[in-house]
Amino acid sequence: MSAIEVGGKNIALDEDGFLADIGDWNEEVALALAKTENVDMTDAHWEVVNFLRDYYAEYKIAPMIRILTKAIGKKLGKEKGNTKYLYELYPAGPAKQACKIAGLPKPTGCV
Amino acid sequence: MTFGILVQEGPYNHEASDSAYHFIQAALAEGHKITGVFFYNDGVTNTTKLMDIPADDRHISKRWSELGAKGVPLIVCVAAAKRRGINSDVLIDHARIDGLGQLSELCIESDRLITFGD
Amino acid sequence: MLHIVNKSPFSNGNLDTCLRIAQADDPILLIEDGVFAVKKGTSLEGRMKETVGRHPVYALQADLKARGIEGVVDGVTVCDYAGFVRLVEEHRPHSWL
Amino acid sequence: MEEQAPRKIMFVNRRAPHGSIYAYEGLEVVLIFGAYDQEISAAFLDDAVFSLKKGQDTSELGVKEFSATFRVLEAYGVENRYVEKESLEKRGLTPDDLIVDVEVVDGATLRKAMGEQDVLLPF
Repeated sequence: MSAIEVGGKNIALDEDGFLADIGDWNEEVALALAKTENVDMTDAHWEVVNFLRDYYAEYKIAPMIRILTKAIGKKLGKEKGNTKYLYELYPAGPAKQACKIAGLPKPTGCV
Repeated sequence: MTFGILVQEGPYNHEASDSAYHFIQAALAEGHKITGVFFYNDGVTNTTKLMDIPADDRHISKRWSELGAKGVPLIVCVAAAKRRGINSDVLIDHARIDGLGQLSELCIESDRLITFGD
Repeated sequence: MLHIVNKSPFSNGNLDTCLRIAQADDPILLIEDGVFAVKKGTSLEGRMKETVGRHPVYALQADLKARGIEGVVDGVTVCDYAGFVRLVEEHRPHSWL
Repeated sequence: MEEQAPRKIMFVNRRAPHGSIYAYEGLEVVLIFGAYDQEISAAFLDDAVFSLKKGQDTSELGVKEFSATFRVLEAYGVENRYVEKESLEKRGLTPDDLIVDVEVVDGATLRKAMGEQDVLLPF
């Protein structure tokens, strides 16, 4: 288990760099997590992160990619509702990378 | 005919593992093919090689491993296994840890899917 | 379809639900503790006799034998694992767990 | 590989949540199956109707609360979501008590739907 330092506080991570306690998340923590993934957070990145957080708050799961693209297309506009757009923002994959930055639990990898 | 098997219950606590095993033996004897045995829920604990069983009783994980050696695919759900402390370090020979998608494949590929559990 | 019940009807409602949902003529197979349902002379014998009139009812021999049950309700077919396999060959199974 | 017609797969849920893990791990399976383009349906009968009850709060148990997740079933391609009427009524529940929109069906309708499936998975 590793940790990142945010605002003088140590935030514990699991072996894959996800938050050990999802309650630790805030925007500053998100920026620090983005740095570990070499992602520069733009408004477009935040849009996806906020979408994921809202989805998780409502349904208690991270949506699978097909559902994510469909729902994003519906909420943020058709031009954003596709995997190409999401992979441009999060090259390592929205499920892994965007969920990590959004402070969601690690996907179980059960597909 | 091809049969997929889902095992939802751990060994010894419940007869499910025994029923599944005897069913599979009979199906193979009748000339059928087992497309795979998918271990889910506490069923994943069937597949630890750390079992140490008195000599006058059946050794359930060894029995599974022997079926695996005969070519019956043994698939252990990764998410269920992680929850219960089963990983490749403790896994019996001839079993593999894989995703729930494999259960979906069994449902699609098999003529019959039968579940054994509590 | 084939309905498989593995619980004793004396302590569990799975057989009740199965009988409520099963289509007439659907076969029912009792395994594990489910085989107690077909023991002769129980308080459920009347109900099982009615059930045999609506469904082919099978009970797994190895489970009966393990539990020392010799007499089964008239009309119940005792089968071995090969018979179990043949039932699943003929019908898509559902386990009422 | 030969192109196959989609399979009809039904999740037959009969267990209550929280007392055992079947309701939760069963839900995890449904969500994965949603990615495979088969004809998925879910039936809730007996104590599984309690899984859909509004107002569950597991905070004192320290257990993950997952009833809200049932609300994604439709988006995940679970076309038919049945609740058996008798199971609901026996437990003093009405459709208004449930967290999702489902089709409340009688035993005969459920019997017919089950009979049409290729695969039935109990949870």
